[in-house]
Amino acid sequence: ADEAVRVAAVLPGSIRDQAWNQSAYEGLMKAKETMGLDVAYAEGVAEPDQLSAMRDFARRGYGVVIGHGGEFQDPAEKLARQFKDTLFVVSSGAEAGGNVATINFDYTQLGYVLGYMAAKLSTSGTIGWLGATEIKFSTELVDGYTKGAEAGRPGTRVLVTYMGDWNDVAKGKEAASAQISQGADVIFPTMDLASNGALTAAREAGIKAFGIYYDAIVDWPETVVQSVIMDVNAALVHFLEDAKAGKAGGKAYVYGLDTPDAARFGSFHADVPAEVKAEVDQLISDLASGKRKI
Amino acid sequence: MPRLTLDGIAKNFGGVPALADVTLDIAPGTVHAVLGENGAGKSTLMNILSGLYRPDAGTVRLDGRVVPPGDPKLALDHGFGMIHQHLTLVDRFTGAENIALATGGGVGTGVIAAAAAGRALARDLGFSVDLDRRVEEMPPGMRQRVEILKVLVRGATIVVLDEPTSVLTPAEASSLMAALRRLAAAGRTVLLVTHKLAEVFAAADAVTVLRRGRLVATLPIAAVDADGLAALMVGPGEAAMPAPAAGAEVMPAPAAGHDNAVPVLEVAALDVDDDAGRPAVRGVSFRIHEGEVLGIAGVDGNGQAELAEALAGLRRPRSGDVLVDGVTVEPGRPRQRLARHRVAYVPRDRHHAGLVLDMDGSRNLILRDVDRPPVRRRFGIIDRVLAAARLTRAVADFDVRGAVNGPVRALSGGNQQKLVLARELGHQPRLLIAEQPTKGLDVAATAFVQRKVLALTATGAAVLYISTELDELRMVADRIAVMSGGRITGILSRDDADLQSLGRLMGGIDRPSTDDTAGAAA
Amino acid sequence: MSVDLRRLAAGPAVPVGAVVLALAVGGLLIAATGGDPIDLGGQIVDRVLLDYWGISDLLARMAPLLLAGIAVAIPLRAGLYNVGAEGQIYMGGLFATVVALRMPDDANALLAITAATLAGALGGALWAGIAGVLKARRGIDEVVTTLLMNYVALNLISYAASGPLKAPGAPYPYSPEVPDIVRLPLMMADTEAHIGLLVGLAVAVIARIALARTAWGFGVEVAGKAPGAAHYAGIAVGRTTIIAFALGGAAAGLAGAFEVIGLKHRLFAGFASGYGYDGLVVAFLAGGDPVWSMVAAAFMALLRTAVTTLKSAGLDATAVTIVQGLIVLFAASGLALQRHGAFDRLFARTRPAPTQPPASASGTASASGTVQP
Amino acid sequence: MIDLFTNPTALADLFATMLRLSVPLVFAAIGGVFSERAGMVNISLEGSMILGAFGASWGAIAGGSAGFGVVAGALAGGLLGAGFGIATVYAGANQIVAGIGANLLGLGVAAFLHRLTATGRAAENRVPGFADITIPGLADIPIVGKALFATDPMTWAAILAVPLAALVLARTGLGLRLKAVGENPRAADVAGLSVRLYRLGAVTLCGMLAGLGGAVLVLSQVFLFTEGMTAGKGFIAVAAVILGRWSPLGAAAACLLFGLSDAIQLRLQFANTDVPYQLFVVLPYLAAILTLVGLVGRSRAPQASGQFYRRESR
Ligand SMILES: Nc1ncnc2c1ncn2[C@@H]1O[C@H](COP(=O)(O)OP(=O)(O)OP(=O)(O)O)[C@@H](O)[C@H]1O
Ligand SMILES: Nc1ncnc2c1ncn2[C@@H]1O[C@H](COP(=O)(O)OP(=O)(O)OP(=O)(O)O)[C@@H](O)[C@H]1O
Ligand SMILES: [Mg+2]
Ligand SMILES: [Mg+2]
Repeated sequence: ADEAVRVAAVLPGSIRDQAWNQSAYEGLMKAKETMGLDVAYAEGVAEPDQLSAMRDFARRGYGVVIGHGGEFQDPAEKLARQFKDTLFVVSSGAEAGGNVATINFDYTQLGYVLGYMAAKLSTSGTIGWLGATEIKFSTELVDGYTKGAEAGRPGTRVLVTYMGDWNDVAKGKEAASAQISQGADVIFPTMDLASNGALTAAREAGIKAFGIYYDAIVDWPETVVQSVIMDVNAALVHFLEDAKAGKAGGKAYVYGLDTPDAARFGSFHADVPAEVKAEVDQLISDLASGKRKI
Repeated sequence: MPRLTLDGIAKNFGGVPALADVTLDIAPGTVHAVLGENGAGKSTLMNILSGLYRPDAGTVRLDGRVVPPGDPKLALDHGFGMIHQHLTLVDRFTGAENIALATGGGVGTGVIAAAAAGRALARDLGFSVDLDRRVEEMPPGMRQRVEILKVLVRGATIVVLDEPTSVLTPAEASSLMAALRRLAAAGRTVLLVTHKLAEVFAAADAVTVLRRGRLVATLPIAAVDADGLAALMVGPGEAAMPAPAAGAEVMPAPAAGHDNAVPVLEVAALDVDDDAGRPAVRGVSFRIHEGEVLGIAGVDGNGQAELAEALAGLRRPRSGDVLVDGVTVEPGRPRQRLARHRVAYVPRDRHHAGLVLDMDGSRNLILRDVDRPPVRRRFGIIDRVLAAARLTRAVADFDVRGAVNGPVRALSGGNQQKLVLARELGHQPRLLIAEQPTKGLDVAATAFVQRKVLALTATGAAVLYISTELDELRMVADRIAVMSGGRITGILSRDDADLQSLGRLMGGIDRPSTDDTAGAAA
Repeated sequence: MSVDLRRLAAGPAVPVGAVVLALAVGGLLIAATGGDPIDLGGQIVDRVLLDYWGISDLLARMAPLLLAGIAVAIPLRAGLYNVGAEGQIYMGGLFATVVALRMPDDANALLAITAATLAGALGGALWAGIAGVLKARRGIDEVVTTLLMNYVALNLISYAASGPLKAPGAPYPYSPEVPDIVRLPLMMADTEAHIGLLVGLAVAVIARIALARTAWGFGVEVAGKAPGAAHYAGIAVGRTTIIAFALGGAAAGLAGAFEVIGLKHRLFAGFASGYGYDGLVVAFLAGGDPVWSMVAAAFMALLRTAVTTLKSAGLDATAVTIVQGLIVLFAASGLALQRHGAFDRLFARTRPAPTQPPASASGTASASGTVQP
Repeated sequence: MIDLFTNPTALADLFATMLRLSVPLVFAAIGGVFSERAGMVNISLEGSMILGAFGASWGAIAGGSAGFGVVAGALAGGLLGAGFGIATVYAGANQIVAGIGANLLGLGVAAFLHRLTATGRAAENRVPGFADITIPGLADIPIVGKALFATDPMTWAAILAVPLAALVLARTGLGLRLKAVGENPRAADVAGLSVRLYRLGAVTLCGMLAGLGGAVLVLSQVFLFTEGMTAGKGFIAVAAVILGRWSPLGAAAACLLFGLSDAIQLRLQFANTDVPYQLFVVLPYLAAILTLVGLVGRSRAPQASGQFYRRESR
């Protein structure tokens, strides 16, 4: 197709949430720069308004309309029937087909690695995981994390907290503090802005933590020992290149360790013992090559 | 030079004039009475003086200097102090706190100082008040006394009183009048709004009469008599209502003793508690027969209110029986009282219980029977035509003035009371319980109500008439019971009810009772 | 003849003026951040008001807003603040879903829809009824109970959708889709504008008649305006409180049911977020009148739709939120100034002083005759 | 789990968490008490809190110390309170609607200004906040010592604010007059008080206190501002005002109840993984409702609560 691909995204939260939404926004902006795409977005769109926001973009001729979250699955399917020439994309979506594509990261796999590493790093034998609500993203992450911990050191106790809120920073801090007071010495917060609170708690208590979405060690040099990077930009680039070539369709795109530009790990903290580093690196490459299955 | 000059004062409410071109001089050191029918504009004028209302035109001058309008704070600073017709007390504050609010200033609350000053002044005035009690727990008379103390403690130099005595006992009222004279003698200026001509003659140096928002006359007290004032108030060409005394002639009082008469209300050994659960009515028994008016006298707060509420089905008695036409009135079921027993009730506080201030006149008139035919029609729809017709009749019968088609909040106090009376008297009740029914009514309306009450008895109805005014009771009641400390300390026939014997009974000194239940038992 | 300003002030001019003022401030803000307010305004007109889809969006949103407004308005008539329409909507959705999911595929559509709808109303009524009972029997402030129960309802739905009602194999906590037969018919083909709005309009009219014209409504009003007088007139204030709350909750429950069977076709957390709180705005802007709530709901639906449009036009969401807040504040203030007659007075002062009543000639001549400005 | 309530370290920890979760609420709720007692139903606490949080972050960064943050936070919150007051007290806007509008405005303005003044990376916007100050000796008291005596000045300010507010309301002329305005504005008016000024003052003070509540989050707890970081705490503070029966002590107790139940639920979750987490999340709300049900006696809002006062209406 000759026409420039026009891409629009509907984001459920703020483009400044330092997490889920911001990563999509930044990915989009990068795609605009690097691929010269015509992009648009609407942020902070509440549940009741999501369908019409997506439709608005579809009607205005955006060829690719992204709904950034599993909750967009239904609206995308409905709209896909009306706008046959538009490709609807659901991040964290459930079902692809027709002109609905889904983009997923292999949350289980990514969580597994961090659980494994946490168990190796923990001296207390207790580690923590914090999430906001029980959606696919969370359940898969925590599932992998728990399995990884068991693989890293059998018998590791995993404390799981659902806060019920993505952005309550103060509560995030207290939720993490509660885990720390129960003995957790490595935690993995997976909320949005609220993760900042959990990382603050970790920093104050001098324990270790994992970052998510970007290499968070730059912001938390004392605390973050590793980050799982879900590079929405790279994911989008993958996908959009297909789209540009007219190859993209209602496929389920899953990015895992085998697509390291999209899903990878960040920098190890200097304090991480070399043997742990080596084991984790080994695990990552085994998972990437498919040598090891979860 | 006059102390106070009103010059061309005019005030409209929603385009309807309440006052027009009122011009008046008031000399220092005098008590100046302001008279007029209900709705004549008296309260409006006083509210302008106190800065609460801003006049549409005209000025108020104090010693020749203009007092900026529409600012209560400035008015206070100029020495104005006003006792409002509808009290301006904080219900949940104690009396002392209310006084402290008015006196203000200082670091602490000033409640202790306020209480001391209030008590001292109350002693001077012969007022009995408990300043530590919360206003919401006070009987109406005590509230009124607090309102008066609040202003006088502040040391106002121009004291404005809007119907201050409507719920006071005669003794308190006359003591207040004497105090007003003393204030005048001390050089202060007093404006007194009242419907009681006796007070005017007792206390005033001069009198101003308002009629429908206009000033009709200002005269020295020596130049007028009661009939003259009444005529001025009503105006030429208007049929004057019969003089108060004529009321008694409408229905000659039944002979004392009711051997053959049928009792309408029988009360036996009634005990009622007040809101705080303290006994308020103790072992009260009496009967009222067909065509009879039983008056209840006494300083208020002696159980009258609780008695009335219990009889009206609004308050559950602790024990005892109430029978209307021989049928037991089930406690706590006001609907029964209205529909079955046909008991009408004029509550003492029209603002709290009598009216829905935010509803218009016609809706207030259907308050009692809105859920019954004929007001309630098919599918529960209200018959608005009927309601409107009721209003038209009430306005005509009771001479209600003001914007009756809007929220009754805007009506003058007297006109509000007329609406309550119109509703309660309009249903041919078997029993009427009336607490201070003529509170705030002008002379003519008072007479009219008293005539209505007596006309009611002609239909065989019984009336329980509660009032702090002995004169009024002696005019309407066949027998007068005195309540003191929750008991009926005695029941006198009208002819025996002189001030002395009533006073003794009010003091709680028991006397051989003429209680007819006792008689019946014999 | 000049325009009669007072007549205009008494009409819609003031609220409209307030909104225009808020938009002007918002426009400046947008211009300051590099947007083109005129163009955006044009887009709103084109894409919301003059557009099949825009109008359908408006109507789809108006339904829950109107019902939520009524949910607030009915208890308000009894002097009670229902801050819990949000939670009541959720409970309505939950009950409707439970019933809808049990409908056999060959059920009669009308019956099935009615059953799900009534279940929704019941859910809302029960949830609101709790606050009503606590208020009536224990004197517990209804603001706090209804507010807190919103959070409980929200989490209850979240639990239901991720637990007992979760669709088998669902990746996201949501219920299975409700069968086709319980889905509400649409007013406009291919859109979200379902017939729930018609039901809402009917409910508004009925509520208005019941409140303004019947003995029951009279009792509610007296209970709200003068509890003392209500007691005196034999109106059971407690029972009235409970019923008013339950009816309000039923209206909210309807909204929740319609969101499920008319729009989303399944239950999930936050499926109607914000409508309950917007219902407060609707009801209070309408002065508690269900019929005026229609206008207020249309206004709020327009606002919501415009907000989405502005966001998708690339406008910074924070600026949009500011404009939204200003509009709500200004509209409430403008309406209040109008109701309290402030504009009447303002204009009255600029006009010639009202003529004295004719009788004035006979009075004592006023010395000065000066008229206060 | 029994461990949680018997182990002194765990208890001390629970107590500290409770306190930290409560302190922001306490400031806002005391503000709410002042506002409500003056007859103003003020649900714009959330908006004032978030503006306060932003103001604190901006002020502390610009001024280079937490003290500037406190001042800027209070001013920012107070500004919104004053705006709400002008709309409701002078124009007569409905207090609920204006409160909702003010919340939107506060959330919008805080986020808008934050985007103008800060980058999207937490670490680059870290705020110089308060450090904990330890009082030797007292800090060693079991259970409560660490939380109360090894903490930051804002916690002490909150603890002091409660009796101070109670004292002002109960024992000063100012308190008496403020309450009069909320109970019977007509009575206050004829006593020469400016009902409008008192009400405007009350909601402005309320906004400032709520702003402080927001400032606590930034200056004492997480040391950064993020959009929407108050996450509904303003509404919980409103609930606390009513739950605490419009008194500072009661409201503070209600805040502690919210804090405590949240602190407990965050700990109960790990031990009971088979229980749906939503049950834990709603624990504070359920606790509040049950407390209300358990309390005896009716609570009464100030009589003129929510009512617009106009002098010439009767
Ligand atoms: N705030 C107000 N709003 C509307 N109308 C009012 C208001 N205040 C007074 N009025 C009207 O002005 C007129 C005069 O009322 P005002 O209260 O001055 O009478 P009054 O002489 O004191 O009567 P009363 O003896 O019954 O107390 C009445 O018709 C009343 O309805
Ligand atoms: N939300 C509102 N916004 C603007 N004006 C309103 C609003 N609500 C009511 N009004 C005005 O007040 C008038 C009276 O309203 P109301 O609802 O009492 O009508 P009504 O015709 O008296 O009906 P009913 O007699 O059944 O109560 C309306 O005609 C309208 O002009
Ligand atoms: Mg009067
Ligand atoms: Mg009407």
